[in-house]
Amino acid sequence: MLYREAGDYKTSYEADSQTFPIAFDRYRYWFVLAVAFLVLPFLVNDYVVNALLLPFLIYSIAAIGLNILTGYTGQVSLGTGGFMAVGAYACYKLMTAFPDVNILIHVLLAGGITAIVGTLFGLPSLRIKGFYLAVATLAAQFFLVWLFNKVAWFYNYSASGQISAPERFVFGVAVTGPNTPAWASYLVCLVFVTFCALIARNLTRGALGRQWMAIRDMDIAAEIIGVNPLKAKLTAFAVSSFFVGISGALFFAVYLGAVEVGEAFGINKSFLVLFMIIIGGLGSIFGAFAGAAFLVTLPVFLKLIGVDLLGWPTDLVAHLQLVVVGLLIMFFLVKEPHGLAQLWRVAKEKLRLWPFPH
Amino acid sequence: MSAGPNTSGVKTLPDLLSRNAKTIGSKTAYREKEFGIWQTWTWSEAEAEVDSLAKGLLTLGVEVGDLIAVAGRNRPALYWAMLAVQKTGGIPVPLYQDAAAEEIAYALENCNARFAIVGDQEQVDKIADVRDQLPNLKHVVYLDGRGLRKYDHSHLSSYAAVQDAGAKANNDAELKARQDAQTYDATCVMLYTSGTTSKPKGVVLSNRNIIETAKNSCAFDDLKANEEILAYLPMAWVGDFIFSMGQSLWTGFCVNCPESPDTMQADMREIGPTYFFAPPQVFERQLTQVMIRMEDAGKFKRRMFHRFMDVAKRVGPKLLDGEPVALMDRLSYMLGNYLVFAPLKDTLGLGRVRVGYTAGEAIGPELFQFYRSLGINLKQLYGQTEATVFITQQPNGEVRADTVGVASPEVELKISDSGEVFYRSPGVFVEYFNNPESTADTKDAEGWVATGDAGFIEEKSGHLRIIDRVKDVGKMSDGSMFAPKYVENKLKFYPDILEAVVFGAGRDRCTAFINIDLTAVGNWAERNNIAYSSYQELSQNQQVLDIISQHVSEVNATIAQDEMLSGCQVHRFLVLHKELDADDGEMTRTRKVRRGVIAEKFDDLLDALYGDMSEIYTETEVTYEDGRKGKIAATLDIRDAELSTPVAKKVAAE
Amino acid sequence: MPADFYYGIEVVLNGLMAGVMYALVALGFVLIFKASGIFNFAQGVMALFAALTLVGIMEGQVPFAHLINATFGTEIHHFGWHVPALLAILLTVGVMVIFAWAVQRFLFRHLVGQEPIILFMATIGLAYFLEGVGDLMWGSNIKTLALGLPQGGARWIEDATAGLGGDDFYGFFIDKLDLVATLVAIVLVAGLIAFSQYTKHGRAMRAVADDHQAALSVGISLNFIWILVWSLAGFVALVAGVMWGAKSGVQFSLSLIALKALPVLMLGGFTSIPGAIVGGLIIGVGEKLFEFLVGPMVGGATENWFAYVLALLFLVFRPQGLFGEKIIERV
Amino acid sequence: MSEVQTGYVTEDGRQIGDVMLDLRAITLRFGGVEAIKNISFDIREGEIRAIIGPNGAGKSSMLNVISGFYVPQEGEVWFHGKKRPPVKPFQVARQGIARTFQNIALFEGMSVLDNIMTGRLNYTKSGMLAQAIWKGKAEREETENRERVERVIDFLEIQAIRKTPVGRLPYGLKKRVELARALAAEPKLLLLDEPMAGMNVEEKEDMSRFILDVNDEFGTTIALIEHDMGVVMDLSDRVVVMDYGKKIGDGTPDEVRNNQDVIDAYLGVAHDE
Repeated sequence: MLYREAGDYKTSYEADSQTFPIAFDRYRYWFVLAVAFLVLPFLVNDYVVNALLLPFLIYSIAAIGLNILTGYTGQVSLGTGGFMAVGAYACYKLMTAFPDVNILIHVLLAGGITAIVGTLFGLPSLRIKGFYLAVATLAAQFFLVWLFNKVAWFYNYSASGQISAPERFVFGVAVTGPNTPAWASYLVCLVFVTFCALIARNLTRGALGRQWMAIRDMDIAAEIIGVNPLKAKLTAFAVSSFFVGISGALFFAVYLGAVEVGEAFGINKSFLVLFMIIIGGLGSIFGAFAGAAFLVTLPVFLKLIGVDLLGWPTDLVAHLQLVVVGLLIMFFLVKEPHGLAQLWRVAKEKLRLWPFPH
Repeated sequence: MSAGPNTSGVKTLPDLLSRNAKTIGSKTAYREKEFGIWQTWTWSEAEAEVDSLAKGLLTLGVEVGDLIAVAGRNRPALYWAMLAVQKTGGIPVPLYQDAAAEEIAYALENCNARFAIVGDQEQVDKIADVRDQLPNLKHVVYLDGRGLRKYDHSHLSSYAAVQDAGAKANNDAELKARQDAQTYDATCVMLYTSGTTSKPKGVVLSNRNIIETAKNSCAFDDLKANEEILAYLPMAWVGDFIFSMGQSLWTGFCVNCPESPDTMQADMREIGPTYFFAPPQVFERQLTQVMIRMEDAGKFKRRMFHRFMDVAKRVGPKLLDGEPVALMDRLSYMLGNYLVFAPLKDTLGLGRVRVGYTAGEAIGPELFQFYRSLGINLKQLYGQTEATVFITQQPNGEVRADTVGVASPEVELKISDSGEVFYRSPGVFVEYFNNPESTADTKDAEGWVATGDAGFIEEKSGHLRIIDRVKDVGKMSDGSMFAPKYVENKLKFYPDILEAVVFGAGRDRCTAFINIDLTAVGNWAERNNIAYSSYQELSQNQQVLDIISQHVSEVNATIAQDEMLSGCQVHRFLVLHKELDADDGEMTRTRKVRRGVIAEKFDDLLDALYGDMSEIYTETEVTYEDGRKGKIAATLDIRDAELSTPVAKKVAAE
Repeated sequence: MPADFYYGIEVVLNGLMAGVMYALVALGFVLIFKASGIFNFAQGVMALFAALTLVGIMEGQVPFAHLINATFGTEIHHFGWHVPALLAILLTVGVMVIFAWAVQRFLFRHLVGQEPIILFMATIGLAYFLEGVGDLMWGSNIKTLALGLPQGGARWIEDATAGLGGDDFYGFFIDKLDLVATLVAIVLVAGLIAFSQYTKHGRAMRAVADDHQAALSVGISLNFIWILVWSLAGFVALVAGVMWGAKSGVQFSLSLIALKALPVLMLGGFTSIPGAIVGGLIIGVGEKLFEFLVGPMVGGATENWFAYVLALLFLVFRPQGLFGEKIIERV
Repeated sequence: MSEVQTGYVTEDGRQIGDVMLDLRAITLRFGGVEAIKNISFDIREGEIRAIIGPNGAGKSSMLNVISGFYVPQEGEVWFHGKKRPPVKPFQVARQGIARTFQNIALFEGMSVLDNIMTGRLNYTKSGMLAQAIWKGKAEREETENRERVERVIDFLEIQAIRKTPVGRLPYGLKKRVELARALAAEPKLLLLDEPMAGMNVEEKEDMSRFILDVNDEFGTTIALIEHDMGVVMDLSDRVVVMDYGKKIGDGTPDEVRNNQDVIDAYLGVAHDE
């Protein structure tokens, strides 16, 4: 149903390997972009932005990043929180060191710095595989958090040990600091999300992406047909960390404004993002968005039900949330290891073959 | 352009080509799915290709009037080959690509071709096998060099090589001269008829035949340069020549060639043709597929499907024919169209079909209605090679399953006293190649051609109705009319029945051989977990036989309604242990049953049908795909079918 | 500086004690991993859950009191009785067995044949779930575990060793609880080894660990073994939970000791019980010493990461851990 | 064992060139076990070289040595007249040696097309940034590679499954896709590890045809391991026979067929296979 593909034929390889080969998908994609950029900014209010949109967008970037590493390259990482912290602190140092440079550039640079750090921690992945690596990445997580805690230089020797984002402007509009209009921070994050998603998509559908997936699916065979494992894995770590760094920077500068590394970027962040890609779907960019959307809305939803409707105490709801999330993770791993993205794919297939079942 | 481009100075198809190259040179003329994408050629590119090939052929020594065989799957390059041959003054003779070596040999010998342009190694090998019988065959040109590298190239060269030679050669003048020398009545192409009875005959068609017919038929359905067609039917068949050469060149619409037979369906969906032809068997197979696939669908979907198909059956055809329809019906049809019809058409690749034709065999009314009710403008035409296809066609809005429409533009019809249909038209063929007597038999001095079909014209609608082949319409021993095909078609409409052969001429009652449809029945067997190892085993399964005899008695019931043919009820039948097959000579390449051949091949079974035994043991020789021959033995059940009492036979009014 | 030297020794001793604790948790991992190839991230939370349950039962708390009160507006909290420690422990073990069964029945039975990494992530989910349930059942407030285990420094050791390093050395300070823990750990390990060596099920367990197919073919029920193993792991978790709980109160942070156990495993290898113990000791001593020697220079709290970095570096040079043997890759 | 002089012409008119790959006194051990014991043989340009022998004879190990996956403790590998230093497998691949695997090693998570495209990785020069932007060089390369790959797809007649995920393919087709992946790399030397294992007669015939065509159309040198003696004898120009890590025969199919040790070795395993 919906899909009409008769007459939708390709006369060039460029057309055949584009992101949305099917016209209908293409239109839908442009439509979503149009709404996100041209309509939403005028509708949103502070609550929607801060409770839903910002976390969704920022986590999406992180999830895309982790998905590249875990979903596409098969290297499980529990260090996401730590790398987000790197992004945040890098951004903070840059913002304070070069106040005149545009914040957007800072965010990108923060991503770059994170990429370097990520690559360093990626080096062991050559020798260490599977969950040995997963555990190894915990080293990054704890070491980095500790570092930002202990080394005062990172938080400019502020008494609180916190870092807080000074006010910065883009085209004369504040995008960080207390006086930021909701729509502005929303647009900034949206721009970065779009940018990251496009890059991620291009990389994953091209030669590099194939190297990554080859390593993921069968590293030995991959090496024998000419994939350089070192290069493949390190690039994955670099790109992944780049995204995670950007999300960290935004998370600090645009979303929270002020963070204490321990609570903002602790081990739970790492798990949260990991869960996003499990629920959303490993090895799918759409999955990253889906997962982020899901786990961002879930607490809001539960709070709505639990606290506002049933009038339960918040801590109770918080515990309940743990239970639900845990159950969901297990449920997805059992029922649909490929997550929401797979459900989406199946649904799409069904629509394309409608009314036939297969 | 509705009147079609003007013909000034156009004498041949190559003329049309160069006209298109001039007027619409940048428009896409040919597409072929190759290497994963649709390679495209504009009209001017096509012309360039044809020119270089034509000049290349000259360097090979092609003489004016040479007959040049063309064999292979539908590919632009082979259509160009035919055009190139015509340019050089030669006559293209397209052959069936799946023809066996002997058949090829017969054709090549019969027209003593001096050249052959073929698709690939398979064709080259076939010709090589019989080369010694063909002293005149000078040179073979192949398109796809795969596996041919080690062959002796003294009398063999690649299409590309010939084109290169042509590009280098400076013989444009000669080519021009030859092209100018041609006349409107010169031979355009020679096509072999798939003789239902005798050896194939070469039908000679002139430029006039082709171009006039193309012009008229395009005007009839208002075909424009923006049509898309899928070229998938044998190039040797006159239909493909008219659609993919005549009409395409005339209007300038685009010809699309699939990547390979097994991707045909997918490719068709991608292209979404707007003008589509298929013989009834194709539609039949497709419908069977649809039904089978829907069987596997979920409960909800199945209900929805059938619910809306009923609406479609009731409303669809009316809407197509522009008859008034109640608002509620309109709405529910629109809903159905959104939920079922449109997606279904789209997945079948019929989503954009504006004009669809079927012909060759009568089509089962329900089958026909199915496609009509989906909103596909499927129509019937009646034609034959000798008429350059078109004799009668159904105009939009006057489409019925049981007629074949009104006379095509510039076609005259008459019915002889014997009930045989005669026609005369600009499309009437020149002659049978080297065969004056059969030419005389079929075509009289005033140019009237005998179709060999018995039929009559309805007073009210003026539509032609075909009963059967004249020679097949026989009398039964009691003198009542015997029209086997009429009955067979009724039987064949059931998805379970692939083919049926009815006997009864000069007998006291009718009997039938039946072929079950392996896909349909096989699927049914699966769902009822009935194990079977072979077609043969399945064909003799008791439950299957029960189903078939159920169908037969239903058919008998309908036949009983028609007083003219009520004698033709099937009294006894059996299900054959093998599928009727062109390789065994039981059918023509266009899948028409050869009644005579079958009758004598299975004479033992026939006797059994008219005897009283309930089963019979038989052995049959079969030909496997790789050409090997073998024997299969089987014991076949013979069933008596339930009969219906005919309506009181009143004296026929006319 | 002799005094510092002795303080160093004291650090090492304490490190060893801490190491024993780590080893306790690591044991649970090893058990499950050996038998089912599952890397059970939830081991730490199991310890927390077990401890919570034990306290809850002893205190006679009403399970899910919060939830019930919240939904029905009731105000119930306690049954008003107190269960003797031993009975409570038995009951807790029972709960852990049920838990083991449930995990097997509802989770891992459906994940048979999945890649290890999937199973691993499943256990992360399990950890979240269990933590949530634990809090819902018994409330998330810090509880003290009153099993009457000896607490505080062991005076006699202190007296015995006082003045070893001159007047400014007051003798080794060693927590009695650590000593107890060590003893318990030794007993536990001995018990486990005995079980796996001399009992039918123990042998079956080892068979499964060696080769699933073979074990199946000789008619061992994998399902049963796995439940058994998870129960054992649950028991070990309980012990660990009790020890840590007694030490620093039963609270969420308890579940984090699982994270500490991971580097231990990476050092010792996932499949070897001795490995787990040695690894535990190395980590324990290592991080205490590092904190003692280097910590002051870098602002302390190095325990947070030392273990991981150590394991990381170690793995880079010996990916199969201390006791695992070299992997030969085939194609 | 008759040694053929460099450069000769087979009866079906194929030109066999100089020695391309020369294995000299290779010995490979796993711990104590000797998988390959002091084996030497060569592969000439343009020829089809078969390695046969009972199970566990060390055939696959030999292939793994050639493709650099195992590093032999002793012996030398000479490629194109140069001694090969110890190299990583991916470097070997870049020298123009591609292979297929005994038990299919396709990337199950990817489509047929993507799997074959991985064969082109060594021909991708554009950097990460270029690929990230997906314009200019990166897109051009992608298209060029796709063109090559499509030629291979056409050659192996797998157009119909181009976009199918390999996971859904039947065994025989998977084997063919794997061959396609190897061919996409346009190798000088193609190693086939039991290309017909577990195939039915028809599939075997197809595969043999493809192997011959590859060697014929692209002049690719081929070394293959195969159990089906019939196939080996039809396909190969020269055969090496291994048994328990030792070389027990080397020569033309006929020579090998009449070699007593070979006969013994095969009779030896005849009943346990």
